[in-house]
Amino acid sequence: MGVGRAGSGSDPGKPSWVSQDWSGTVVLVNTATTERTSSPSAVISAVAVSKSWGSHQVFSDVTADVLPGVTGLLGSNGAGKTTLLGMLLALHAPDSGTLSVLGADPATAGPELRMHIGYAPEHHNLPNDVAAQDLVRHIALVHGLPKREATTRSSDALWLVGLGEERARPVGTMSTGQRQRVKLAQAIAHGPKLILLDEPTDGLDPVQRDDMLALIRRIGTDFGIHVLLSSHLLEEVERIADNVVILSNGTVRASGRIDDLRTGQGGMTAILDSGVELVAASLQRSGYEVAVERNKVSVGTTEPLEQLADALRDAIAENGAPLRRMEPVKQTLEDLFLDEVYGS
Amino acid sequence: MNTIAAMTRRIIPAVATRGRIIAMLLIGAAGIAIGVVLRRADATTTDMTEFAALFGLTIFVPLVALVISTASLGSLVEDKTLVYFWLRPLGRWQISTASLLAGLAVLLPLILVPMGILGIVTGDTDALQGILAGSLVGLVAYTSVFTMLGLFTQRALAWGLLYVLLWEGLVAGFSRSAGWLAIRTYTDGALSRVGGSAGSIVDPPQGATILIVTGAIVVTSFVVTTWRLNTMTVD
Amino acid sequence: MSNTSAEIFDRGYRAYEGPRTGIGTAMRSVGVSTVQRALGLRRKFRFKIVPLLTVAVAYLPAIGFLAVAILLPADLAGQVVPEYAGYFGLINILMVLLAAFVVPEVMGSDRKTGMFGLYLASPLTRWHYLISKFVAIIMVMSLVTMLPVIFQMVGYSFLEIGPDGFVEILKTLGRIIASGFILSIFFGLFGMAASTFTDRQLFASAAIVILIVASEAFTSTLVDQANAPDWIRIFGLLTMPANLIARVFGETGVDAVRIEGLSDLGSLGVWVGFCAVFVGLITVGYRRLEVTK
Amino acid sequence: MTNVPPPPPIPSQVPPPPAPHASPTSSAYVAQPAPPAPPLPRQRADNEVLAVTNLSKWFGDVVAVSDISFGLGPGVTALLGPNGAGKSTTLRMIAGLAAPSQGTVEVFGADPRKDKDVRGRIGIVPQQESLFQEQRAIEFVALAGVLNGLMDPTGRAREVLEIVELDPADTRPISSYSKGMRQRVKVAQALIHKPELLLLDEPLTGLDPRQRLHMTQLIRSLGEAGVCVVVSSHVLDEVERLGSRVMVIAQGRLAAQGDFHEIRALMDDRPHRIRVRSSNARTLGGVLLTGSGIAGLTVVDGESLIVDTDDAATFRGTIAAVAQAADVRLLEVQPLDDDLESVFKYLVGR
Repeated sequence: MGVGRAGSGSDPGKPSWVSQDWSGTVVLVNTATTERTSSPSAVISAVAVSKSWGSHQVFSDVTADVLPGVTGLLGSNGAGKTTLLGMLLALHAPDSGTLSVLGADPATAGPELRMHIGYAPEHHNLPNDVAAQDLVRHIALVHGLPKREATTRSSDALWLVGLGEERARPVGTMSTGQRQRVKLAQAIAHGPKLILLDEPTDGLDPVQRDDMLALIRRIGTDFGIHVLLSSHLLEEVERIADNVVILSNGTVRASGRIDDLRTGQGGMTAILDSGVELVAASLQRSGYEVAVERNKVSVGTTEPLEQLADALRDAIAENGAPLRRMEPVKQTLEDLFLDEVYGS
Repeated sequence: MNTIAAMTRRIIPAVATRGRIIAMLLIGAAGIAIGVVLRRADATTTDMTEFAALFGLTIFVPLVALVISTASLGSLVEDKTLVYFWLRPLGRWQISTASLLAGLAVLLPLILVPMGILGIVTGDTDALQGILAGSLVGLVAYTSVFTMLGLFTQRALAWGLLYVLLWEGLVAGFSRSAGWLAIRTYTDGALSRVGGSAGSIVDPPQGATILIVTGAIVVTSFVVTTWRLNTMTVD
Repeated sequence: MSNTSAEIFDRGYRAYEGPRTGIGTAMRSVGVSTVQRALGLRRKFRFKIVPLLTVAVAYLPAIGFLAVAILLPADLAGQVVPEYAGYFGLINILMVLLAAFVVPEVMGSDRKTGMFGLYLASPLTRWHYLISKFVAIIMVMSLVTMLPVIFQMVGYSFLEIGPDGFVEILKTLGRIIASGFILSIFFGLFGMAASTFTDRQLFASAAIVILIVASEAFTSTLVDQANAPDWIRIFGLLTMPANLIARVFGETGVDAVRIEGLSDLGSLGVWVGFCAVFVGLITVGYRRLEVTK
Repeated sequence: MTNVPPPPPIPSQVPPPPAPHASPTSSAYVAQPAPPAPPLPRQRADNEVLAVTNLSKWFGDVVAVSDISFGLGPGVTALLGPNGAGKSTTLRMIAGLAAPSQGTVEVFGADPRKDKDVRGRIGIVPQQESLFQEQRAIEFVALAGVLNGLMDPTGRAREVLEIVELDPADTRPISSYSKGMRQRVKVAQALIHKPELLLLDEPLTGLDPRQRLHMTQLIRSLGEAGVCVVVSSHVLDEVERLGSRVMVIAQGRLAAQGDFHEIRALMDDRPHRIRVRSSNARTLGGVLLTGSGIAGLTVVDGESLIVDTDDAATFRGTIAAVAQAADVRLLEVQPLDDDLESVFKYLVGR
């Protein structure tokens, strides 16, 4: 986290990193020094937040923390992901409860907060006849960068997202993949502390999606910007996210580091091209209960995996069964999601 | 054929949206208001009929027909829902029929009621019949042409306005020969044939010609619409 | 130590920790991009047609009057002193073009291209956004409402047939500027209000043209043919502002548009009333606009 | 499941000398310069539902689809390809929505654009979300029934709505439905007339994980019931679960078709890359290198090895025995590039 000039005397209610005189410059300092109710390192924390649109209750008494790094925001359709992004941008206030983003309360520090947040919306439409460079520079200016800084940083951002040569081309002439990169560039150009990405890989083909995911991962790690990524594709989130927040009909079912949330049932599975029954039989002889499904052998155990790993290896070696895949049983994010949301 | 009826029932709400109905009724009400004011200022019947012809046949009927009919197939193409009619085991002529019927079903009340009131306000039964006749001819002809237009271009509204304002408004007014190609000649003709000599065109076409030409317009529009449906690329 | 110390520099991402400009700069940036879009700068040619055509036509009368004044011998030229209010009559018509085509393009395009969503996610609130849009529109419109008339006045004062004496010149200049704002603000707000309620710019343009033409047609038929009271003409969207301008110039010439039975203050009141209605419509329209629902 | 004989395998070439540890990103899968075999006439299976021959489509001078030929019978086929490769254009030409610039599309032997009866045997789930907004789901689906000339459209509409788990009695308009529910309404209208050819354009986008699971199961069961289903999609993990044959289109040309494992096996110029995690990576690595068929080996850290092997079958058969002999504990064996995504990337040139 970069450290800027210490803020001059600022309003006690507001965190020290934001001095509030509009006409003057707004100064940003390291956020670590400020006091906060929830876990000190949370980028975003919600305490008993409720929100409803007319009769439809979107959030009821939600308390959760979004930890630093790349966080996946997961939830079934209509679980309130987009509404949450709107509340983080102080576009609508929660009916009750408090929300804190980067240490500040969106309800009171909305505009200053948005100055330090990048947002890439879900839809693909961008002004077709405006050049990518002008668009990104314009958004940087609007977020408070001085003129020259906006010009240099918008060009940097476009190079970093892989749109170096095309940055002077009008956005209308660009493919879906390139337009997604322009959206990402405008979100990071003005040096935000946090970026909110709504379905960033929507409409991309597998190759384009790989590049975009690698880019988002780099933003969350090398660039030192926190990323909150709303997405349906769990395989993607699992690949690049450190933490996850799972929403379902108004409540937070789970939030925290993915690895902490995984329930590690002991055991291993092996997929063999042939000789599955033989291997299963020899394992049973050495006292393991074994489940066989087509060409997959699953062995459960309570004690540490080492003995099981050796036994499995030996059983396969002795029966000469061709081993295609072997791995410890690990709950995928999809299983985690389906358990948490649907308890199936 | 209940397929045609089903499609017609589906096109009507897509065409008669609240916004369009209110806007058209407002314009109609304004015309009637002026008619009433003229009446109170005891304008002569010929003046009143002339106003009804000017307001009704050159502005109100074409404009309402334009806004509604261009949407009957145009909105399906723009919303990309035409596929749910098009990729079905039925002849495409049924789609053209349904769109025409839907247009007429909406436009008959939306045009004839205000124009009828305007006719009553003129206080002369001949003028009333003339106005209704003119409106009916206009309604049928414009609907079939603008339904077809809605299928050919996304900017049907703009092209339609151009046709009504420029071609019918100016060109048809000046040159006699061009007049034969403008629907307004026939709506005015019907007005003067039925409503006595109140029509604004010097020698209006014969009654029979009006019917034949209107019929020809409807048929050709129908055939072109069906041909277009058969050969177009559907999203 | 080798004399050449090689270095590889980190070209990675540099977070910007410096001071940030306030909301004023952000609004100016939105304003600048609005003016560019209005005049079709940096854009395909077809966006340049209406704005440039309008600005060009606005200067024709000034050039015309000046040419006549130059060619005619000095004494005759005196008779050709223009009535400024009359000049604004032509500008009035051009304002219809600007309000109908340039304003919907400037307002509707932000919603259509998703820029409005990006602005809401920036330090700008929707009210800052609307103010910067309004100011930009006024500046574009004053290219047509003020500059040509000032150009003409300057031309005339060179030929010594315009207002003479410093105070007189200042007064005329003041009146021209006031009239310019009367038209810019009225048609600016009217255009914004109309394009708030429909995303399709063609509908907004059509609505503006129809409303203006219809309002003039109906009010004049009512007044002329049905001898309705003259103040009905305040509902004529071209007549009403022209009447206020005539009051500003205090001219009573033949082609000055004056609504009888309406005081100067009354004319101003009506103008302010219309503007207030438009502001109300814009506020209602833009408050409802949800981006992240 | 699919009994359409796969087209004759590409005449096997002499495998080129193993490329020095060719990383997947270096060379596009370019068919090796095979001896010019005479083009075999495509055999037509007896239960062929869809026959596409020399299909091409160009918009102005941009070629979207160039000279594609294939035949499909009952079962699920996944149509894959990068954006702009001609995938949805091909799907739309199969449905008859767009006219081919060249070549023919025959569904049950007839052209869907001209023959109105064959259109009654096709169901399509378009990509765009727009439906008749103010209608209720039951009305929209029943309308499809009427237009297909069904005897009891509303009854049948209720059935298909239940199949896609939507409540037929729901009175809310479709406009208030979520993206997932709208997708299911579209599927219902495509199923109401029991089509024998079902086309789905990106049916999985916008669905959350559970909805995607159901949609995949529905598509799989339709395929098993004998419907010829063509699905175009980008979500390769779900397509892999469909367990269907795939057809990959790249740069407007048919790049490959068939079961993706077999396609992977045909790519004999690409060594198989496998990650092995064990108790002692260096020992295992040393022992493996002495064996045959190892094209390349990278030691990631004390535990992980990445092995490139030309002879995957032998490697699979011996890895356990080799580890046992070297007394090294095997913790994980993960093939890294025989999933559909890798096959897709190799074919598409990345």
